[in-house]
Amino acid sequence: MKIRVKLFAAAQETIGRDEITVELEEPANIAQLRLRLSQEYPKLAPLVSKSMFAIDNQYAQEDSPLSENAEVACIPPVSGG
Amino acid sequence: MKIRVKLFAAAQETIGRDEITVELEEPANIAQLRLRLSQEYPKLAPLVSKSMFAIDNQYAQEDSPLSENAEVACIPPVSGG
Amino acid sequence: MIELTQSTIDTSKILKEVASSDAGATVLFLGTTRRTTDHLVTELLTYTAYEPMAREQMARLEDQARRRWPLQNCVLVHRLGEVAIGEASVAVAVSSGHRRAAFEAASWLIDILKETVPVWKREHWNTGQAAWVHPGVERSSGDVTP
Amino acid sequence: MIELTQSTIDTSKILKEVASSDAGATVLFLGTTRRTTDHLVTELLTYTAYEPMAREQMARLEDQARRRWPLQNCVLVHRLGEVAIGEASVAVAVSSGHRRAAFEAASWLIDILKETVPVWKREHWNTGQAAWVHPGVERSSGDVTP
Repeated sequence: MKIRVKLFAAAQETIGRDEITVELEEPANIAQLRLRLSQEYPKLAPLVSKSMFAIDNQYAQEDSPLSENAEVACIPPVSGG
Repeated sequence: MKIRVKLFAAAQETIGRDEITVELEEPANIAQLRLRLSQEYPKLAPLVSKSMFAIDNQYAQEDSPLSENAEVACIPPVSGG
Repeated sequence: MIELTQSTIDTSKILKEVASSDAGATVLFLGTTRRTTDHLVTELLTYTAYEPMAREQMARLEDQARRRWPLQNCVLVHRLGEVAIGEASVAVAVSSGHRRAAFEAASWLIDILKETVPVWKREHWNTGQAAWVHPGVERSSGDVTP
Repeated sequence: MIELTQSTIDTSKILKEVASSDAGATVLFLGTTRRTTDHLVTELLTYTAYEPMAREQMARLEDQARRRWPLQNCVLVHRLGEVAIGEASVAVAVSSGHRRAAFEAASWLIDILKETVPVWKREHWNTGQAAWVHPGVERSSGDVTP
């Protein structure tokens, strides 16, 4: 399945796009997405290893399952405030 | 010596004056003033027993010495804020 | 800054006063008297102070807070005279490079201000009666005035 | 109330929003970025957010705070876009019948907001360079843009 992943801040700047699409075999979870992103985008690997992921506007766990319709986002360490 | 004592809030209202004068034998301290006030103004006794006293704008201790020139005030429990 | 004022507390002015480009955190506390205390409905408050001592005591508390926490600025304001229910009677504002310090200092300042600054509140109830508030002192009927 | 805004944080509006005649205590926290971070001089900040999630997360934090403390009102505001040094980038305001609850809730809210709300700061230095701030991630030279 195709998973579109929103990118923000340094992740967006590194790749030059605000969204990337990766192909994952079903069933897939956040841990597998994290691995795939690091392999396909080596420049993103250091940031991805420290990032959280969100599914449908909520923080997800490593074993949270992914589906094609879900809105998935890579959340690098936040710095609001 | 004559000690003038400033009164505030319920103490002032009870006596109807913002200052009273008591005569104390030298040397005298706050404990002796407290006792004299309660004897001379029985209506003030319940409040005086719960009050602090100040000498020259600072809280005084029971054994703080009094002098005629000092500004002395009876500070009933405060309720600011 | 220490202030005893007959006017409404101006929070914009206070926040401008504590602002500092070296301060990462500003904490403002506003104390308001609630409409209901016990079973009586309070309609209005009047505050009185032993003014010279209140100012000196507030300045001492500011000094103590500055020695204890790394503060940039500190403002303590208390209203005197009539204060409507819902309006702030007291304001404490501090700024610091560290938010933990700002929270701790503001919290400590309002606690110790309420315990030690010679200011007294008079409650005016919807019954038309009024009385001074002296925590820990039992109110006798003579203390309630029509 | 939850707000993400491009405009200056309006503290008077926020304090009006949290005011309540049942609340004895109001605590407002303002977070400002200091001029100096490490050895670089920061001249300007820009903030970006994953806006829908930031709003939802802020609302979840408000809910959690209301379950944990007896709050009357709660306002969380974060600025986005350009923020000058010395201007507030974030505001937390709560009102409660009890000042301890108001201090604890405001302190908890700013801590958890800074940890979990998807907002990112970009520092623009006096060298003309700029970089995103990601705590715990080592900055590579490629992350600093001219």
